[in-house]
Amino acid sequence: MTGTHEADRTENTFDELDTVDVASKTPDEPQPYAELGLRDDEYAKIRDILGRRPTGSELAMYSIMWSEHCSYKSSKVHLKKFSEKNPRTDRMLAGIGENAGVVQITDDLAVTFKVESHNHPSYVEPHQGAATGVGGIVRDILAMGARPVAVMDALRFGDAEHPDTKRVLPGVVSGISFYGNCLGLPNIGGEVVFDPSYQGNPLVNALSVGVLPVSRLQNKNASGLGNVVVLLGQKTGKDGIGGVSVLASATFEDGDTDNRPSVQVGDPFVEKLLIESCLEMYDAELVVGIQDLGGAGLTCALSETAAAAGMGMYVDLDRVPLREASMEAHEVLASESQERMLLIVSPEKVDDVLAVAAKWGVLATAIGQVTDTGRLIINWHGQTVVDCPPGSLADDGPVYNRPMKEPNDRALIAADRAETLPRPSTDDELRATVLRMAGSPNLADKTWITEQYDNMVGGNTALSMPDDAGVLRLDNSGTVGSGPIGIALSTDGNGRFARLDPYTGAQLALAEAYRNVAVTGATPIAASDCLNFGSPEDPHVMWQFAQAVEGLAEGCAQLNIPITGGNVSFYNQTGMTAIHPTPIVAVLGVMDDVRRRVPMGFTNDGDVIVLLGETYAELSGSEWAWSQHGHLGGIPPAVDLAGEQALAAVMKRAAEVEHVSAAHDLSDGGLAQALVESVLRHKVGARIKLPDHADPFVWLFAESTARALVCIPRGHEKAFGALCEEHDVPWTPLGIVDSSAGGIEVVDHFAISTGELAEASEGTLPGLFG
Amino acid sequence: MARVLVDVMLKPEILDPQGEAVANALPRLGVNGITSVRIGKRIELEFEGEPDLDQARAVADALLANPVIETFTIHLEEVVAADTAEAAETGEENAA
Amino acid sequence: MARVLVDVMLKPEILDPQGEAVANALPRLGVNGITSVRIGKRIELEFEGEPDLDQARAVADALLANPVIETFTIHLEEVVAADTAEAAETGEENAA
Amino acid sequence: MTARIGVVTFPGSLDDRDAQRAIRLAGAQPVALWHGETALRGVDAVILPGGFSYGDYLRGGAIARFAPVMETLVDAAKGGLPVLGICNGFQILCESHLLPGALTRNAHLHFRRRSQRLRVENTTSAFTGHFDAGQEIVIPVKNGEGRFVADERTLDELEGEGRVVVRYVDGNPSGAMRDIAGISNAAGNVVGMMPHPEHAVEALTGPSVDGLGLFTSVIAHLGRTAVGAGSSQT
Ligand SMILES: Nc1ncnc2c1ncn2[C@@H]1O[C@H](COP(=O)(O)OP(=O)(O)O)[C@@H](O)[C@H]1O
Ligand SMILES: [Mg+2]
Repeated sequence: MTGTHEADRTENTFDELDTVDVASKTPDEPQPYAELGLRDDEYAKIRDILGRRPTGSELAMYSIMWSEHCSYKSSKVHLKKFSEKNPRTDRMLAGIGENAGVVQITDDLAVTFKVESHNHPSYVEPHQGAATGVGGIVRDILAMGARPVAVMDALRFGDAEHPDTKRVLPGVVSGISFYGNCLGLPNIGGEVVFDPSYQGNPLVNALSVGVLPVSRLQNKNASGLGNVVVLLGQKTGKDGIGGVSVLASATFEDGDTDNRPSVQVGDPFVEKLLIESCLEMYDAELVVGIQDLGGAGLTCALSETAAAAGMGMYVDLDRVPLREASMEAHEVLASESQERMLLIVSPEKVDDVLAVAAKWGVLATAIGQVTDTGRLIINWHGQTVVDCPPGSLADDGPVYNRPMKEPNDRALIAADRAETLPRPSTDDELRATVLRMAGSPNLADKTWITEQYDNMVGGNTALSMPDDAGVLRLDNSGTVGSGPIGIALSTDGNGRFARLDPYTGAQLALAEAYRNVAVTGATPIAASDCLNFGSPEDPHVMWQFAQAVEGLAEGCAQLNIPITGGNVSFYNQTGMTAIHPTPIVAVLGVMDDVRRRVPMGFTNDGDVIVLLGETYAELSGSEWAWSQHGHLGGIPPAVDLAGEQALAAVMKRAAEVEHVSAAHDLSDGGLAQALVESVLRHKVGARIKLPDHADPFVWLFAESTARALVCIPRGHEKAFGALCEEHDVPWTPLGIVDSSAGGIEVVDHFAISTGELAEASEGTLPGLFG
Repeated sequence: MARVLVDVMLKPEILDPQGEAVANALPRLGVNGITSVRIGKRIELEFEGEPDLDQARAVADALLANPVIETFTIHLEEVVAADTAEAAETGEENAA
Repeated sequence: MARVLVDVMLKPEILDPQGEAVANALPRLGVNGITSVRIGKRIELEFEGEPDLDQARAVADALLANPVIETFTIHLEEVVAADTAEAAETGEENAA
Repeated sequence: MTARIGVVTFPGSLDDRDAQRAIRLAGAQPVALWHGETALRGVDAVILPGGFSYGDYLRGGAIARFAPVMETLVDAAKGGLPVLGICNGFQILCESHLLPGALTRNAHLHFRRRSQRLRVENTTSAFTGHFDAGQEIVIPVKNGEGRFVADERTLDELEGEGRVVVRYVDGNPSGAMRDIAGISNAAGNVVGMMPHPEHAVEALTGPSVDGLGLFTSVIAHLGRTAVGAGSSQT
């Protein structure tokens, strides 16, 4: 193929195997690096690293590993802030950079959790895109040595009324439901938010959490000269080959990718078997290192495991079991076929590994060895097609300090305050507003979605939807542990707040997740995130991103909880218009005795309803401003992290000594919505009297932070009040739980029956989606 | 009377977990000669009057098959005395 | 090469909610002439050598269809040049 | 003396550990049984747990029916061994023809999970002796293919012989015929139900503890009848 001229490119350049030998002899062979998303200087750097042009397979590998998704090239410089600001703690057994962060919670138990986006696939094929999103995050958790114990899902869709939302939402929900339910992982919470900014770009962020004995912690190091590289799980097919199809198409310009599905189809049944077989192998101490195959498939797993150990690796690619015989080397390397793991096994244990795999009916194949060459060498049809330093793929990708620019309309937006919008002025209008908001898509009951999720499989779910946080008992019959300890998890995010001010918005997301965990009585101990933004090449987006990271890192430092890891999703935009910046934050909490967890919802007649925290006239960015006026402007509510900590301290203590029978945090929709949800939970009403000085509108709809609604059983009011004073948490008795009220009665203002509330809140989603 | 049959199958390169599960179960039934099982949908559309193939194709394209992962085929079927025989009158392929 | 096709349909008296859902969606697409939609399964069995219709029937009977709710039909299909035509070579009905 | 109750794990079984926990809480000893082995290990009763055996891809329970363990289990059930199939286990019992009818796609086409009110219609089966006739209990349902169907003659026969064990009240979550949530065979030793009693055994995790009754019932039933070989072991 020497002396190629233009005409040759119309034929498949790679019909003849592009080996390392061929590459050395044909330095001038034109290569489609630009079509693969590599810049001129990046391509030059690859040639520099290799001392020759890359082979087709190498080019495919570099283009994937140096993509934004794998290399974090735009975000890396900013994400450093997390490590820099993270509070010091002995609890972190694995942190940023691992498949998922691992937090020790007792002498012998640890928890790992992570959130990941699957936004773009879920837009193209909602069901499979969302399903494989769940599958992917679960494998990250599994790779740490943990048994995955639950999932959660944070979702953003376009306008609820838009026809495309009727395509995307049911598909996404059925995909999450199908994969998670079939895998046997309870779904214990999440979010659903509608906003036109997500119309062409919905967000599907999936979280998984796992539990492991500290001694079972795994790593991804391909260490130990002569150790065997084993591929476990599904056969490899042409799934998700995406951009790499450029290499296979007849002409590089021809975008015909019809036969190259970028859609991956998931098989949760195989994933379940993968989980059971990996856990059995861990317990028998059969693996030295392990890495899941996710984005970038074998390319990522091979290079990262070798690089992590500082070793070399030899792989015979012909041994990879294929679903289709006709695959080319670069396709096998790039395939994103689901339900696969890469194991590093010492030679004398290979037979045992194969036996465990056989027991569970999972395919396992030795495909290579760990070497001391420091090179990743891959053979295909007996010839070498890849020979490169693994670290150059995994760690030495480009890093950009992208230009950032504060948007020039900031002052204007800040001045356009929702506090000046027309407000309901009569009691009738207040009442109507409460009802309209309760039925608005963002605040309406989410049962139509959440009843498609199994929240109880595993038998350890102590709280889940519609409670503020998911709470799990760490079952001592399963993975060890000494008592009925529990963990709590919540995911939160508010794109409108972040749009108004990304620094504050990220902190508000953190504060909300922290508060949701705290109101159950758990102590927040760690956080993770998924940062969903527009294009990093847009300086305004880059500025938003940097601000959000800064805010989140600073917020975690103040709350004294570390960020254990996270995920960045860029390019969430339609044409030139980016989504609202949407940092999703997940907070993990622990509690000593899970039986003391605090649920939400009014239950016991006579309980005193108390509002914790201070209410200010903060309405900018609120659900009221958006749902009643279509308004987004002003400055979001003030962050009060010290207030959140004090609130958490009160809730923890009150839960321990059973001063509270129920609690619900205040967030979207303010006090009014918290009351609606608390009444609808068990259809038990309440009689409320606002303080004399209170502006009813502000008290009902403001979204001030560090607040919660709690129910205090009779006889505990005094002790509880003293506890609040001890921690400097403002507390205002508001009324009592009273089933004879028949709904919400705000004395001197209005009353709404439970039936009317239920009709408004519970009818919305079924009305929209069937 | 006539009706239109729409066969919807996953594209060949797409994983078919259903088919795989069945294929893996066959040896337990003592069946060893079957090398591959693919499972798709068979949809029977009955028309009020004359079947309208173009309309059927439009419905298949919009509603019955997911063009991202599936292809479909359309046939006209003459329903002969209580279903005892079946003949594909028209065969056409549509890769959506 | 040849393969065996097994069509599995719900018995007419069994509710087919999927078919109903499609039928109900049709008017919204502007389609009014379709009176009934039934959705079943189309299963393609590929054999190592010569397709064995008897074996296929046994598999369909034991595994692929549940006689309580479903009936099946078996065909032998000649796979002609890349799937462009399709002809039902053998048609037989088996109401198990 | 402790009753030994087997729980079969198929590939894709999910509620097997939950069923074992329920057995333990009811006071019996759970025994893990493996789909690939024919041995029943001398257990006194067997639970076929919920989940998605073999992915449930063709029809729920269709492939599990051919597992080696089912060969012995079908014979033992015909011989009187108490067997409770929960959800996927119910589907397996129908596919194995130990119970009549079939479980089909829910009429609303969704997976649905909720706390469900049931009425216990039959208190003579091996698993319902501890309930009062007509007693209402709350037990979760969660499935996508839970709609019980059978022909009219079979339905009439089930009703006539008092073999409808539990029935949905306050709403039918799947569109099941005649609101049937669970049935038994003629002898009453084989029971299948879509709701999950193993998820209603602890106040911490369940909507009630009503599910415990099914497990204590079978233990009492075993005490009254001749107990299997396993009972002589611890
Ligand atoms: N996509 C989802 N998946 C699972 N649970 C969800 C989802 N969306 C909402 N929920 C649950 O519904 C309840 C109400 O949600 P939301 O009002 O957003 O809670 P909060 O405002 O406290 O974050 C919570 O328990 C939440 O976990
Ligand atoms: Mg909350």
